[in-house]
Amino acid sequence: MSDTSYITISFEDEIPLLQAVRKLRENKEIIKDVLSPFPVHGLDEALSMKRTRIPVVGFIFGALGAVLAFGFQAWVFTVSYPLIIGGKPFFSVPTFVPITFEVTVLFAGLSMVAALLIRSRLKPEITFTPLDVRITDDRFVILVDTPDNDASLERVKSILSGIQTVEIK
Amino acid sequence: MFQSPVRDPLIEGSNTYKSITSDILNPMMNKASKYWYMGMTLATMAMFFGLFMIFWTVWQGIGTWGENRTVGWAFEITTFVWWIGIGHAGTFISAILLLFRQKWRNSINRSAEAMTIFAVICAALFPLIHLGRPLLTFFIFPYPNTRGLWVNFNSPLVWDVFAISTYFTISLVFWYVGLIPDIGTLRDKIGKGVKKTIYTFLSFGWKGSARDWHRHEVSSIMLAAIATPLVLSVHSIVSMDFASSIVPGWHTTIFPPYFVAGAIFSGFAMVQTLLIIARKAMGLEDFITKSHIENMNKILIATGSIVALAYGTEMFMSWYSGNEYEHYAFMNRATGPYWWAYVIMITCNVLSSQLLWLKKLRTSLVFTFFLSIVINIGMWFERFVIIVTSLHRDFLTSSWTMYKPTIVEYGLLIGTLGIFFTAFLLFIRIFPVISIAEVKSILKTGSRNQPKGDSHHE
Amino acid sequence: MDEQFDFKTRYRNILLIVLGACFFISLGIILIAKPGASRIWANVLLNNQYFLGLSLGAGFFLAIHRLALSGWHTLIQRIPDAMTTFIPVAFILMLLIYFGMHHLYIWTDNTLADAVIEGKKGWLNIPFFFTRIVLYFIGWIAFSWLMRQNYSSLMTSSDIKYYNRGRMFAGLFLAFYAITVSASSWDWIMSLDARWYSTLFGWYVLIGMFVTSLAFITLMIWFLKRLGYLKFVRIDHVHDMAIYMFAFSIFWTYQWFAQYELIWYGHLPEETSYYITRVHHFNVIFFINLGVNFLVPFFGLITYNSKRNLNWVALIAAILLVGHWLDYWLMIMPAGAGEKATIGVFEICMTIMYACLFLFIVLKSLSARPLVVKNDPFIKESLNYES
Amino acid sequence: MRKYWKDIESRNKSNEVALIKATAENGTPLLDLVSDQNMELHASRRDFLKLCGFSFAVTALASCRQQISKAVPYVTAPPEMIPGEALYYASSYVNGNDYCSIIVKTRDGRPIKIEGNPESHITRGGTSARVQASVLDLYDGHRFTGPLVDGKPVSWDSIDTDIAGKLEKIAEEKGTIVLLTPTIFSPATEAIISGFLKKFPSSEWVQYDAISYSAMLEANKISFGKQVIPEYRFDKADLVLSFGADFLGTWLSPIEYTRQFSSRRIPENDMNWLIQLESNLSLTGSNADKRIQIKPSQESAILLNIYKEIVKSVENRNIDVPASVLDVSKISGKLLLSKGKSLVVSGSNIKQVQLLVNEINRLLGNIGQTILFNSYLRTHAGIDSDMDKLIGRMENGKVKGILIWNVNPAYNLYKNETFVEGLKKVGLTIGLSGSPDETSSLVQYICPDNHYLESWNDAEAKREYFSLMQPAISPIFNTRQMTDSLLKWSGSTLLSYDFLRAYWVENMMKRQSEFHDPVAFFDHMIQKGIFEPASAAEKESGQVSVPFYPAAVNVTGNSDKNITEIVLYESVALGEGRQSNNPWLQELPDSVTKICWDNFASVSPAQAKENNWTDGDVLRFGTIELPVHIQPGQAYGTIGVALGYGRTNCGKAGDGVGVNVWPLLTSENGNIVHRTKFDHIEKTAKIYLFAQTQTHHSMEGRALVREAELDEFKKNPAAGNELHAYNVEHNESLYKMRTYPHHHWGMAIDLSRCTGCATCVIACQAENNVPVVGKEEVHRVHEMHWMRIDRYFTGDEDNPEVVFQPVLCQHCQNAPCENVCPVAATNHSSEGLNQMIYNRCFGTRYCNNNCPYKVRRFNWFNYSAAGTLTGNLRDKEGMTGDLRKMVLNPDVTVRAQGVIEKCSFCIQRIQAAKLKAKYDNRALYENEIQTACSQSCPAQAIVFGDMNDHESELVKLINSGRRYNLLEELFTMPSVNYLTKIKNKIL
Repeated sequence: MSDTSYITISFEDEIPLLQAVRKLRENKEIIKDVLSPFPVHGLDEALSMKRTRIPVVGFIFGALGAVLAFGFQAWVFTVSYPLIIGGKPFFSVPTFVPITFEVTVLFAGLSMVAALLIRSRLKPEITFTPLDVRITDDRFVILVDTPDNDASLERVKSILSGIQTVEIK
Repeated sequence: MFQSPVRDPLIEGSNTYKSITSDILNPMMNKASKYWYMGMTLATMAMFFGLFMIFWTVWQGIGTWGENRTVGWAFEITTFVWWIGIGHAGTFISAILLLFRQKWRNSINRSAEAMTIFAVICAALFPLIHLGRPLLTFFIFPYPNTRGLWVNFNSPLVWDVFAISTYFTISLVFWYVGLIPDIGTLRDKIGKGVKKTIYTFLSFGWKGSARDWHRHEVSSIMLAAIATPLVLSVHSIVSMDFASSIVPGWHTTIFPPYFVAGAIFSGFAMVQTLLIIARKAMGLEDFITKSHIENMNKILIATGSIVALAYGTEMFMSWYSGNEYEHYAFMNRATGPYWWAYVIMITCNVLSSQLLWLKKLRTSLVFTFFLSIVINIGMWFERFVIIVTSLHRDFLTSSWTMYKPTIVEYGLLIGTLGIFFTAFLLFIRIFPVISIAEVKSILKTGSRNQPKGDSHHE
Repeated sequence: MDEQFDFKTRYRNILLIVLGACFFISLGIILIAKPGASRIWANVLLNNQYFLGLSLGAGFFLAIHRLALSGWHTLIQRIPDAMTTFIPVAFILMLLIYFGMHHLYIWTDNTLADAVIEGKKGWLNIPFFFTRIVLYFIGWIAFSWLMRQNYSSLMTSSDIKYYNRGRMFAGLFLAFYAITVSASSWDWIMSLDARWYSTLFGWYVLIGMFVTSLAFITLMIWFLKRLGYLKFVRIDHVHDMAIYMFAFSIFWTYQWFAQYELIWYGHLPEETSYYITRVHHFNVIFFINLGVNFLVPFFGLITYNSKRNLNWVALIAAILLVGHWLDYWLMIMPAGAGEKATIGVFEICMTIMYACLFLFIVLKSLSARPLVVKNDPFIKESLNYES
Repeated sequence: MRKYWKDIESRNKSNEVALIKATAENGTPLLDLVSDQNMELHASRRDFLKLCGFSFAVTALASCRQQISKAVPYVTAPPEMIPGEALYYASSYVNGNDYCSIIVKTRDGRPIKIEGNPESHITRGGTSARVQASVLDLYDGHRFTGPLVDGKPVSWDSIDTDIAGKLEKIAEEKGTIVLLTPTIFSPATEAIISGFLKKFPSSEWVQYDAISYSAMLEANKISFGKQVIPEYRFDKADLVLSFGADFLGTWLSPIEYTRQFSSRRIPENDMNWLIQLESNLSLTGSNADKRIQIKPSQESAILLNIYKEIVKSVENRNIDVPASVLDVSKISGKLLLSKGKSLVVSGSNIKQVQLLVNEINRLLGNIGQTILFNSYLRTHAGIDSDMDKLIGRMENGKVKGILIWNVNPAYNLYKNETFVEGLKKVGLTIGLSGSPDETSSLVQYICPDNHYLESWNDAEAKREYFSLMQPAISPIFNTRQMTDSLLKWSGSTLLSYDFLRAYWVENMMKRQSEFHDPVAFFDHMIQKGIFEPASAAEKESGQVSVPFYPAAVNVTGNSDKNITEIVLYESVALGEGRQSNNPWLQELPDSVTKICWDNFASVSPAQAKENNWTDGDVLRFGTIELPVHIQPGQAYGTIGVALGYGRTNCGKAGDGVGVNVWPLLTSENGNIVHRTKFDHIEKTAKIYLFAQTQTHHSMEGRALVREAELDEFKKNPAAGNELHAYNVEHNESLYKMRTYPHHHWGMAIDLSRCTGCATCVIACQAENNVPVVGKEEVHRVHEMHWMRIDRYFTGDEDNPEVVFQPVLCQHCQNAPCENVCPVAATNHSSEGLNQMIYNRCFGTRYCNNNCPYKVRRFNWFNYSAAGTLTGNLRDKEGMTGDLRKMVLNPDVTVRAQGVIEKCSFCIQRIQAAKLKAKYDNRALYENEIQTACSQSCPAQAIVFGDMNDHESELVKLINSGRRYNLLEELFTMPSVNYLTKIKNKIL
């Protein structure tokens, strides 16, 4: 991995990882990314990551779904093709509720998943070359964004001295 | 984060991240046992039997069933509701338990969700084939047409279509989103070859970056948040297929919550059945521990008791209402020609589940397994009692009659069981039955060899 | 860690004064304005039900958390614990209804010839009615007392056996509660419309009750924190209370809808009669009720940040408290006080009177023991809790 | 332009075209429909062609031969046929002893529906199930398609010469030729027969009625000097005392009597009393105010005691008679109270019994009041002993030749074996019946008769009440009217039509003054269909021969427990079994037992309990095996069995249905009595399954049929209907109710008038193309009738009271079915109709589940061949055959497999009438629209109309205190209203 423009630091466990992250950020190192086999608790705060706005997307699309669903039913029953059914009023709100709800949920759910896939650029691919196959197993990796020269490597090493890492390169 | 020592560990044995991965991926990596093949053969046989009966029904007509002038729905809708009910545990476990931060769910939600999806598929079959003219099923969708016709949005059956399809879609998406990281693991573990390509394709290029994990977690929580009311709504709407009618024994306001409780009840029973086999067959005792089983048993008591309460309430109200039809309908359930179905229902659902108050039984795998099957039988009969005994003697005594199922109807039930188990058996060979990432995330806090948690709030 | 709430005499006096004032105003109204017996009694019933509901809901809160081995609530559990002390008082207040039976319940009138009501005599008759009241309260008082005792023993001893015994009591309370709350709501509220029935009614009341208690607990947290108590209670706990209020308001709406929709749909006169009175004559309150108890918490607490702002959450909680009072009003008044039922000074005074009494008792028992049950095995989890 | 066949189908079609072209001479517009150049213009017609297939051509042919244009359509003029528009012909239904004056509805040359002729003073527009179903017999593929000799088809000419020769020969040898027919009450036919008898002097004419009233005829000869059956006036009788005479179902002239009887069942006017003493629970018995169960053997004793009481009080003469099981003082007291306004009848075929009845009526002064002799009934004249004599002479070879028309002694004569033996000894055997039966299969020559809808004839059912029979279609097959054959053989050149016309011009014209031109007269007669000259109302003499004391009345009132008396009766639907091959009638559930497709041994609950028989156990009586049906109201110690079943050669539908019990009949001094005894009945191991459409018989205390007694009603018009007020008060709506400002169709059914005769059921089936599903399907509760008669038993099991309730779609304004249909296939019209859109329905059956009245019917299988899938047709009775299909009403969709169907209030009739009114630019007349059920009802119990028309009869009924809706507490607001049943309790 000599052609990379960043330093990769690997760990066996998430606790040193968290310590490392905090340390690096104290030292103004730019952490490009952190790769882990599972969501490491507290890492978000450590990286002071902004909370994603996926829920907002969900809310907006949910609202859209609600309006569409209710509007459509109301239009069908009052404007498009009003039928006398069981003597009930054409604009029978209680019976519109269930479908409105379902469509709302459907829109919200799908939009959020779509947002997730788009924002994280997750899409089907035929080939994939992982940085390290163990990342999805038991290996934690920090990518520090620095010019790839011995100086910076040494600097990082010195920062992380005393923290149990597997390898730094 | 900190876990009180009072709690039972969520992961038994001494596990490392590595061991978790290898344990759970085991089935995908190795050849299937002969038991698997035996199970598969049985399941597919049942499936094809059912498929033939479906063909026969569609070709000859609903007359091949035992239904008649008075009893317009019976076996098929019973089985439909039964499957839908079973399909509720999955989302309940993934969504509601996630919201309530029940960490023990992490090792069972995956298989529960899969079960949900298969159960919903089985269920969805019935509304389709029970139609007099199944070839015209598309009438149910509000598509623009030359006659300007739409559907009747007043009809619970239309709500049903929306509810079930939404439920299916969301469950599927939820399940798959959860699968992506594990497929990633699978992709990186598996050797070269077609399998690798397929898993690569399915893994959506997952790399485990912190940001992705963050979004993944948040959207899972949010999905859970909307899936929770969804679960409630789906079975509520199914219940309205009955409750919005005026048939005595069907039309009662308690149905929505009562059906939901019943659904979760039967759903958990089915999860028990499957997991108790799975953990043994696939050697996952470490992850699906006794305390998992016990926790689910507790939910069985809770939902079982709610169902019992509903039975009681209905009975009381049928008398209290002073409505002769209501009163007769319920008397007829208990003492009429279908009394035996009622007895089965009460024994299997109310009495048997109350036994779980005893810790001894609650923690016995054998008993739990046996009980879970009993409960599923009981819940099938609950729906049978509700549907058939209410219909066969309703308002005009002149129209009263009896219902007797035919071989075709039994065939359909067997067939869906076949489909269900075929699908499940395939699933356990293709995808990890336990969410690897989620189990890893609780390894530190949830297992016996617990290192000192960093409680950075003090 | 072992901070204790000090029920200052100032608070006592304020409460007692307001209570007295309201008492005399209401008395005045009764003597001068002559609101009519049925309206007076309906008010008594309404407030009995409402404040009893608050304390029962609190018991429910404690019980489910105990059974579910929940940890997070450990720091705030003394509040619901204190709320349950009102139950015995409610018992006495409920017995007062005896003198108003004929003004409230038409089924007590033996002269009226109605086949349907005749048929219910087996259940709806004054002796049995009060037998049931006594039974309900014996159970509630006993089980809530057991749970409270259990806490105090957890104060002194750190033996886990107390905790486990507490779970047993919780289980017993829950079982008894589930049955009796349904039954009592049939007795006290549903039988006001003697011809009407709805199987869901009991559960509907139960959930409403729980939401009310949640709101009150939240309000107490806000109140105590403003007075500088509950230092260890962090925003995460509030967040969870908010989620609870949000979720259960939706669940309440779900039940409201389930009941209304099915009756609207089936359109059977014996069932619609209930809504006909309310929709046709109390239209405004009918929809306000829905708005306040659904729309407000739904939009008020839907975002992440809104749930993490104590003052805001407290505000929503306050609104919910009013909202569910309206809900009870809709259930009770149109049938109890008839079509001319309104919300006037009298209603308000009566309610404030009850509120003062309730607060007095709750705060008193809150001050009796430390605010934190320090030997609770989950205390540490609760301290480190993050949502 | 040359046409090339594309495939077989188009080839056939062009055949049809060719065939029809062949008859294009008279150029009726019908031809345009199918001639090539107009194909496109008449797309719908062409589809209709497809539906009917080849045989349409045949029928079309038939319907537009020259002859038909002589028939004059009823009302509609000018007479030419307009495609797609119905033509109505007045005619008469005559089948054996059954008579009804009718109007035949034809579409495109096919008779498709029979209605009653309101002009007639006998039937007054009423019909019966048999009349309604008779149109289906026309399209019975089992009929003879042409003349046969020894089963081989021949031409009419050859068979005529052959037969004529043989007859001549026998005549020369002075050998006896016998003409064997049922009672003939057609003057023209009588004339033709007498002509035939003149031509062959040695020949004679025997009338044989399978169900005969010969004892009555003989008795009347003795009592009144007239061997006739008098006209009974049930409408004039305040008290009717009937001994097993099922005059509402099968006795003599049920349509007429039903109308008369029900006209006295209006509680607002003065109601009559009906006391029925019988063994089987008959239709009449189930309508009785007081029903007393007796064994047949006890009848005469009871009559004697009544007679005694009456003699005592009228002639204060004491006579001693054997004791009877029953205290008759009350009955006779009542009879004496209503002298001259009472009527005693007996269904017995024992002379002494009838003599007694006559004597009682005479003493009560009913002769000339309720029993009239001038306008006597001519439909039953057969004397049983004649048949015995005939058989005797056949056996000793006296009879050389026999012509058998429309009777089936080989099946329904009690000693049919001897008849068959005798027949073998007859040289020349000629069968004139239209369709094969047990007898015609034994004869040498078959000269098949037309169906009555293909025939010219007249009828005089009652003296001086004439009516005409004209063909609504000309013969579908190569058949010839029986009278044509007779005319031909007696050397006449006339056809029946010419003869009939001549006869009427000669005999009838002089009896009216309106018309003097024969053509105008006869045309008018055919148009009206009936001719009732004023002399019918001639003063009644009431002359009676010497009073006599009925001495030798045998009273074997046995009370021996072991001896069970078998009572054989006619079922309302099938009677003596003439229409056994009619699937509609076979599938019509019996009004009382609700069983169809079978006869059975109905036993009393008590006796069943004693011998522990349960429903379906098979019993053996001597050689005959019958399944048990436990029938509340069956007299203890008696077993009722229906005649007319167990046909062996009547066709696909009827063969092998039920058991033939005619052989059980016995003869008592010359008269065939419908009863016998068995001292030993054994239970076999077999279990038999019935096709029964109603299996629960109690109302479980629900206010479904609301009843009151007359005196209560007199006090309070809402007696028994108190709930109605309560419900009206409590039925409040949560939302705004809809209104139907223009028309709001509704119906009222008067339960006091309804006798449960089930005519409406068949009328509905015929009008609305309701499929026949067959016994197996009915057993599986898959029956399809849109209209059903619910029958409930009240009171105790051993002697229950019976109530009938016709139930059809209630057309609810708050219809539960509509709400739940996912595709809005059932919804409400702007005129308040609950509509069913068949081609939108995809069969969830939710509507049916949610229908509290269970009036919706689902096509469980492909019954009608209208389904999308092929190879799955379920049509055991061949109703979808090319010929049977001719009966379908083209205005009503044939429903496909998997579709829900139900009563539409005959919307096709509503639309037609509205359209007509629109053309004439006028408002609808009152009662212009009649549903099939309301029109067919002989009791006029069903009234259809517009609930917005406040003058209408319907609204008057709706406003009566007796009105209620079925299950009104559900607030479904039905458009069908019921009027409470008022019973007139007297004993």
